[in-house]
Amino acid sequence: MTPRPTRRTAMALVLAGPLALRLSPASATPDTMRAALDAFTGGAAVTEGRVTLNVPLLVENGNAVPLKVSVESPMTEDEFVEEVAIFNELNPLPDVIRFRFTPASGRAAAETRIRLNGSQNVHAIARMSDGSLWSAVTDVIVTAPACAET
Amino acid sequence: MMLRAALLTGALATVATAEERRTGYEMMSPDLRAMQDDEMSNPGMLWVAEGAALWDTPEGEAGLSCADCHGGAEQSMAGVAARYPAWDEDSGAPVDLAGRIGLCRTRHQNAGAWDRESRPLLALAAFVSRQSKGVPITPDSDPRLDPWRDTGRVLFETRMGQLNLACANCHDDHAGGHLAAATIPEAHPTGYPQYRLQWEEMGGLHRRFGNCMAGVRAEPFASGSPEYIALELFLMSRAAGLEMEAPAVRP
Amino acid sequence: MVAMVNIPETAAPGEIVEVKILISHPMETGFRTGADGKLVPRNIIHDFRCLYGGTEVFRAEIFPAIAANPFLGFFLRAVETAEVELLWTDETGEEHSERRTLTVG
Amino acid sequence: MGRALSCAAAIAIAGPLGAQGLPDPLTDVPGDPSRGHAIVLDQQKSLCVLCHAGPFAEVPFQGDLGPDLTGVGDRLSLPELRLRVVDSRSVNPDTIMPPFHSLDGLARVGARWQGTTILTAQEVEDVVAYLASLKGGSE
Repeated sequence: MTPRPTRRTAMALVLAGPLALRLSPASATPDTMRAALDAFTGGAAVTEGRVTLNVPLLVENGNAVPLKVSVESPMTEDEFVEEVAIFNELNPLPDVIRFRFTPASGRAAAETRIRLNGSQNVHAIARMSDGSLWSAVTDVIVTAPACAET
Repeated sequence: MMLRAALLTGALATVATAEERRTGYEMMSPDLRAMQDDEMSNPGMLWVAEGAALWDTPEGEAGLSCADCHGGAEQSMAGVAARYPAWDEDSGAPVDLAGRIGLCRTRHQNAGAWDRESRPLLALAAFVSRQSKGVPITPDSDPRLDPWRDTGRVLFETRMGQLNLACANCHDDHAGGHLAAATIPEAHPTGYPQYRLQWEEMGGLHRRFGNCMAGVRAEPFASGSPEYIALELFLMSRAAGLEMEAPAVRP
Repeated sequence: MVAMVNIPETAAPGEIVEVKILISHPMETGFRTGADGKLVPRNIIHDFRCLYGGTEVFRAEIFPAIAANPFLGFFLRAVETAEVELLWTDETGEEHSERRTLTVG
Repeated sequence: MGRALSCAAAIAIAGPLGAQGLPDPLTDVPGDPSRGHAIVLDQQKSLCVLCHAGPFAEVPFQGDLGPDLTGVGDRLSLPELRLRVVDSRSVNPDTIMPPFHSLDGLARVGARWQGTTILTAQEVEDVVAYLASLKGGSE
């Protein structure tokens, strides 16, 4: 019997190859997602920051990937986050979900689980009550994509 | 025979091997473990909730609910899933938990049979299994089960399909290795019915057997077949001492 | 349709409480082929709302990229004892809801 | 089909002489390394990369159940490669490598796969030609 790797070495083995082999750079943005993103922003400038997007670095199955997003904001009547839109690059549709907040939300934060059809970047764009747009992007390595049947 | 000898050598040996073995849970990412651990996050708990409601629902011509005979499942079903499959006197064969629930329906509730992978049966099985969470697997010591376990072991070690692979080739000899990105687990049935992300729903152990058999391009046996019951008996013996964790979440 | 809801029963005035919900739903994408080789019709929960004391405090517009048996977590600021109502609609058009009372004081 | 069975018979005889491999090509058409490359990477057909790592930049997740195929063309001759792809059991009876061009001793093969080998004779030749081309370190 071959020696069994510990959990840590097993994870290291999984991690070793793919990080080096990922082909798309973090800035890669396929056209359909860019179009959806532009539709949301109306072409206005988006600044990176204020948005925290948490998606695991590596997931075993793309059918249910935990996603948490939060935005820095006092969440008062005068100053709050109106909406956070999540986009992806490789699914059939670029839209994932849109969270609509109000001052009564108290905190501009939400979580859900998403489907990802392969390793890719996930984008979050927040629109504030003053109209300004803020964003975050994170990349995910999916070892078994959503929709793949074994 | 070796297996039976191993089972008879006593509790100490069982505990020692239980410590060496690793469940699929231990091989998962922290995120997936968290999904399973948090009851509000574990999608399998939706089936458990449905099962809890079904437990109290009168069924069939007898108009009896599970609770009418068994009372509260928290007491009456505690540890039961950790002992199954068990011997059924009337049929003179072992039955697994899904089979037992089915027999309760036909024998006592005078209700129609449910398909083994039907939603209500999975829900009830998930609810009953949940009552054994944290209970170490303790195979039934009825000697009439031994030949079935031996058959299960033979099946586990028999190469099948166009790829000519036995369960043991992967889950004994190469557990912890990688089939592409997937870490090969040791195949301990600690959390069935389980929520498999690949399925996007709950499913039983026999459905999982079918996935593996199709994977090696073999002709699967039928869910509930004597072959799968035998294999289940063997796997539960092999997993003796490991804690039940239903409903498990797996990739 | 089964749903599991987690909202604190009580909260202090001004406290921000977390709402979690897990809904039993296949979230059929409309992009998947069934055993017959035909596309399975799309059936997703596309709209989710949370009302607090009758006023909408949170809403989500949902696409097929949300996982089956969807899970949502978000927050609301407790101001008064009132009903928290969670409402969602899928492609069948039928609206489902869960109600809990949040006692503030 | 007849070809696959006769190969299996040949291997049974060759057993202890496995190191010599199968010197004769299975077909008259020489193996095409580029087609072989595509077959090796096909995770539905050959399944090679599920178990083997190798110099395959296109495949992000490669298995580790079999030997790394990097430089396999330096380590094994063409006849040795052909023998291992056709039926690796002739080299190691306990191998987990599926017999890619033999029906010998298979049990309970799924209805969809019955009577067919994983690879055709020509596909074996293509794969073998590709593997023989894997020389030196990873490229």
